[in-house]
Amino acid sequence: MKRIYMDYAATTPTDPEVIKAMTPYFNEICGNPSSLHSFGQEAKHAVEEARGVIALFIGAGGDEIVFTSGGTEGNNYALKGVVNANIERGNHIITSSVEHHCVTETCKFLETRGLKVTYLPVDKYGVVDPEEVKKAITDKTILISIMHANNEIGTIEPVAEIGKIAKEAGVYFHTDAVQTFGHLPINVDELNVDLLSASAHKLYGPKGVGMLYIRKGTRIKSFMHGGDQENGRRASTHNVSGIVGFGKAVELAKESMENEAVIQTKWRDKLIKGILDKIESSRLNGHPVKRLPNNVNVSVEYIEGESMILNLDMEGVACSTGSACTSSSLEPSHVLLAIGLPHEIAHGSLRFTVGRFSKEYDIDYVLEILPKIVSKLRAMSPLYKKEKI
Amino acid sequence: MKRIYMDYAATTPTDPEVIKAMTPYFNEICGNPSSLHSFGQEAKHAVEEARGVIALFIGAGGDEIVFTSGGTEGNNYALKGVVNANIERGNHIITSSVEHHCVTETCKFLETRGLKVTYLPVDKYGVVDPEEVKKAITDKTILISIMHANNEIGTIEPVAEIGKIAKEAGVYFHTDAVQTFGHLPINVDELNVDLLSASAHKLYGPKGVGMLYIRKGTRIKSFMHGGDQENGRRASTHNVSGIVGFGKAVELAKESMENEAVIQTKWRDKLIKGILDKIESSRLNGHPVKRLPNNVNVSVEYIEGESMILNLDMEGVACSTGSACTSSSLEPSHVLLAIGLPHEIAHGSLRFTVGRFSKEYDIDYVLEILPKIVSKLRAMSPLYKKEKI
Amino acid sequence: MVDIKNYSEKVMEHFKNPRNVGEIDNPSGIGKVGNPICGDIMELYIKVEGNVIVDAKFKTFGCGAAIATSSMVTELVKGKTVEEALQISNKAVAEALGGLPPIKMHCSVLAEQALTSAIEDYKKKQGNK
Amino acid sequence: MVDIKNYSEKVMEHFKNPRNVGEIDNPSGIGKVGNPICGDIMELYIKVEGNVIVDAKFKTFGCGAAIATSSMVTELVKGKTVEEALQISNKAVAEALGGLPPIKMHCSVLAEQALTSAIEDYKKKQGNK
Ligand SMILES: Cc1ncc(COP(=O)(O)O)c(C=O)c1O
Ligand SMILES: Cc1ncc(COP(=O)(O)O)c(C=O)c1O
Repeated sequence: MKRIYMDYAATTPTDPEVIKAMTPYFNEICGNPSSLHSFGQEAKHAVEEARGVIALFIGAGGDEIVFTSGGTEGNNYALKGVVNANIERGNHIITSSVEHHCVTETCKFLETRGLKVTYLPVDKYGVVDPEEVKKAITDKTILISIMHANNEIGTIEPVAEIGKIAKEAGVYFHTDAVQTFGHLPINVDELNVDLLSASAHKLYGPKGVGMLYIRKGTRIKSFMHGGDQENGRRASTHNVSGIVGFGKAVELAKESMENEAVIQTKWRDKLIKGILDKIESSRLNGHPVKRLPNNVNVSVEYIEGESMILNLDMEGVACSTGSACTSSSLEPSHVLLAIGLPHEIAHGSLRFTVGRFSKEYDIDYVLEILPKIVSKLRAMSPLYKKEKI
Repeated sequence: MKRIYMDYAATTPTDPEVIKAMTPYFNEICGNPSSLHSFGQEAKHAVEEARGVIALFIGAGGDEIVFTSGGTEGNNYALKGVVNANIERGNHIITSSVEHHCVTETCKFLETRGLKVTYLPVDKYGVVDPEEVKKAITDKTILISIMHANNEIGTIEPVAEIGKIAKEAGVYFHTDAVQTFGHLPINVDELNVDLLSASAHKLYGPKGVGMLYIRKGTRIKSFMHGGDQENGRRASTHNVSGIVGFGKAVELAKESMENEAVIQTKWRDKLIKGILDKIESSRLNGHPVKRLPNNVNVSVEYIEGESMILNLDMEGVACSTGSACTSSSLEPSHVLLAIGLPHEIAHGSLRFTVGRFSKEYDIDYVLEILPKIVSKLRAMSPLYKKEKI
Repeated sequence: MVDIKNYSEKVMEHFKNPRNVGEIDNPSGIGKVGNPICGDIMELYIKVEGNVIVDAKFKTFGCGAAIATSSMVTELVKGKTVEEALQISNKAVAEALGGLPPIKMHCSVLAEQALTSAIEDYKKKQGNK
Repeated sequence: MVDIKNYSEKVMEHFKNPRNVGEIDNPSGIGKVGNPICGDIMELYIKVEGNVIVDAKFKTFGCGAAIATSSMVTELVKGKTVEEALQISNKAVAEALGGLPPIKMHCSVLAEQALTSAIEDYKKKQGNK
């Protein structure tokens, strides 16, 4: 059976060129970058080269890039670090109701520490209104954190506008760019961000490495305490091969990002149109145009997501769902609820995300098998029957 | 020029077998272990297999192992997590004055949060006295953290005895086993530990992955907030290839650890004897017998460590020093000061650590070149002259 | 292919080929449990003749485990007397499926509830006669 | 081999082959600065003839940068008048070495201090004559 991966938003396969770039850093150039000797300095050199590539890619300075273990750490670091360093100035932060768990769970943790958090609502497309951000700012506000694009429904947020508002108000602004980094152009000055997180495995780099951009002058405390790596801002022995791989992934993204976005947008729109045409009572989630080039998120009414995923998997297709049944919390996706979907429709969502190694055939194949799967499951569904009577 | 790596305590080259084991997990088995589909489940399977190998290796259950990004994260997590979860029970922790920076810096951070920390002294060999631990326990004590073996001077601490005391007192006990994991036998029940940290890159695994053992029932809060990976105990997409590599490294260690310790102890003792014989006014740091099999730490009087390291490096030998000149703090190693060395002698320390890919020749070579380097530097030293007059 | 979400082979087999999907015309009893908010809805139809459940069918909105437990419970009850059927616990359903992942045990509870509820409905109708 | 700890080639060259190591018998002036606690000690010897520094030597306990700056400062002062030598700043020493890593700039400060102190010693001795 042919196997088709359509879950690039969950993680991407590492690009063969990235693997090639990483390989020497396992045991040929094997020093610890903190070591004084030449083995260490060679490794350090590689880390600094990657840092330079990444900094340039987003219009930052090399000393504004801190390597982390991934997007989650970057978001934990940004929020906890800024709060810890600025708590004397204020105890309020603003975020949205569609952020990734690693932002919302960190916020909830901070709330147990006495922080006040405003979770802004979004419109039916998942867009945060910059005016709402403006209204939410008080003289106690120290940080705003709004993601660049949503990982589930693909909606791109008006980050530059929010950044401008934050800047005018003198409030730090962080964006979780895990889904856009390496996929959409990013310039930290144009976006007006003070902090920005990314994760290599979402752009064909290795898992377990990421970075946090911290604008020079930002008051922030360490999250990972220990040695003086990263100018004392993030302790722990550098993941040298991972960082080199991240650098290479960014180089590749720089070259191919634009073309890939064009192709993926075409496929995306073909898949959306195909599903909505072929499957009655289905709908698109997220913004129709302001969305990630590779993201298709639909709800298929009367049936549940996990059972669709399992059937698709049996046909070789890998995708994901926001259904409660796939999470240990037994709650459907907070993002789908935030855009106003009723629970039962949130349970029936599917996310297909294509990528560098997708083929147009993959779209055609999904359009061929999905309607059959939907029919089969609807025939079993007590909800479908009722509606049709 | 032949290049000789004698800094295995800083980091180890990744074993070729480990690299081989990791390779498929970059782009053949490329799913996210949290994904429901088969790409994800294959990755999950690999993660769980590694977890099983590692758990068995230390006599733990699989559900007691939490994967981290390294030793630093494990130590941050253990200390902050236990303190956050038990602050209602008490606000005091006990540690030693020779811990790794990631323990001491975390303690300092916790002190800014109102925690009380006792930093126990050590004897001239760097050994913590279990009786001192016992005396330091109060009814406010919630955690004891004493490392298994010291990374600088190699001294092995009486962890099992301290663990027994902790257990009797009903206080959680954490040990930083980063330097012993994969090198000395470890059984969490024999050591009486509730938490134990390890880092893969110290045992021929990749950099950027580690684990924290958490005994079942231990009250601990998350450090990395977000998704529900690792049973909700450590968010972030799994570093699948890294975890697989860690598992393989443990398998290899299981096989070869015992033999390697025998060989390395022989070389270690040869190097110590050679240096002390050939270089007047030199001394061994750390315990003569209760020390890591691969660790040689000496102080060479009247000269400074960095200039020795640079000269050794020019001759192809890579090792490290506890001299202030190599740290950005400009303070010499806190470990060397804790064992009572005067500053100028701490500045003149060298650490040689051998490993799996070392040869006996490496020892001979160091014994040949080091005395010459010492003579050259002493001829330049104003301290040497004075002593000799 | 690896086991998905730790489902047993038996679960996957029932999920792929669910037995007794559908409705029964003029059923002796109907059990409807669950609600769309929590993501699982089961409808269980039974046909009772001479105190013996001679047929059972289901319709289910839910995950793989919900579908498999529905399928299994309809298989288990067929041929049983009403009293015997009432003895079927959620654990028995899960066991018959070779076990369920812990976070899916609630699906077997739902199956038990659907069965109990269908039998109650049957008894009520009997009482009304 | 990569530059160690960001040392310039010039620093490494002076570290490998330090100029003017040693002491001067009956020096015109001696400067002793630093202390063992902070890890750097420099002793600078100068020989002055007719207000011109005709020879300079050093002994240093310290890191690579400490040795290189010692070596460089002895080179820089030779042939200079006492007044010219006093103009040599720590920056000048660092620049002559092609720069120093930021955390090593204090070594160049030490070299300047050693020089100033040696010249003061010379002047004091002159005054005493
Ligand atoms: C928007 C967003 N933020 C953060 C993360 C977390 O990144 P990581 O899993 O690398 O920690 C992800 C993906 O998992 C994401 O999609
Ligand atoms: C004793 C000890 N603890 C903790 C660490 C930190 O481990 P890592 O660098 O993997 O975070 C190290 C090594 O760096 C160590 O030697």
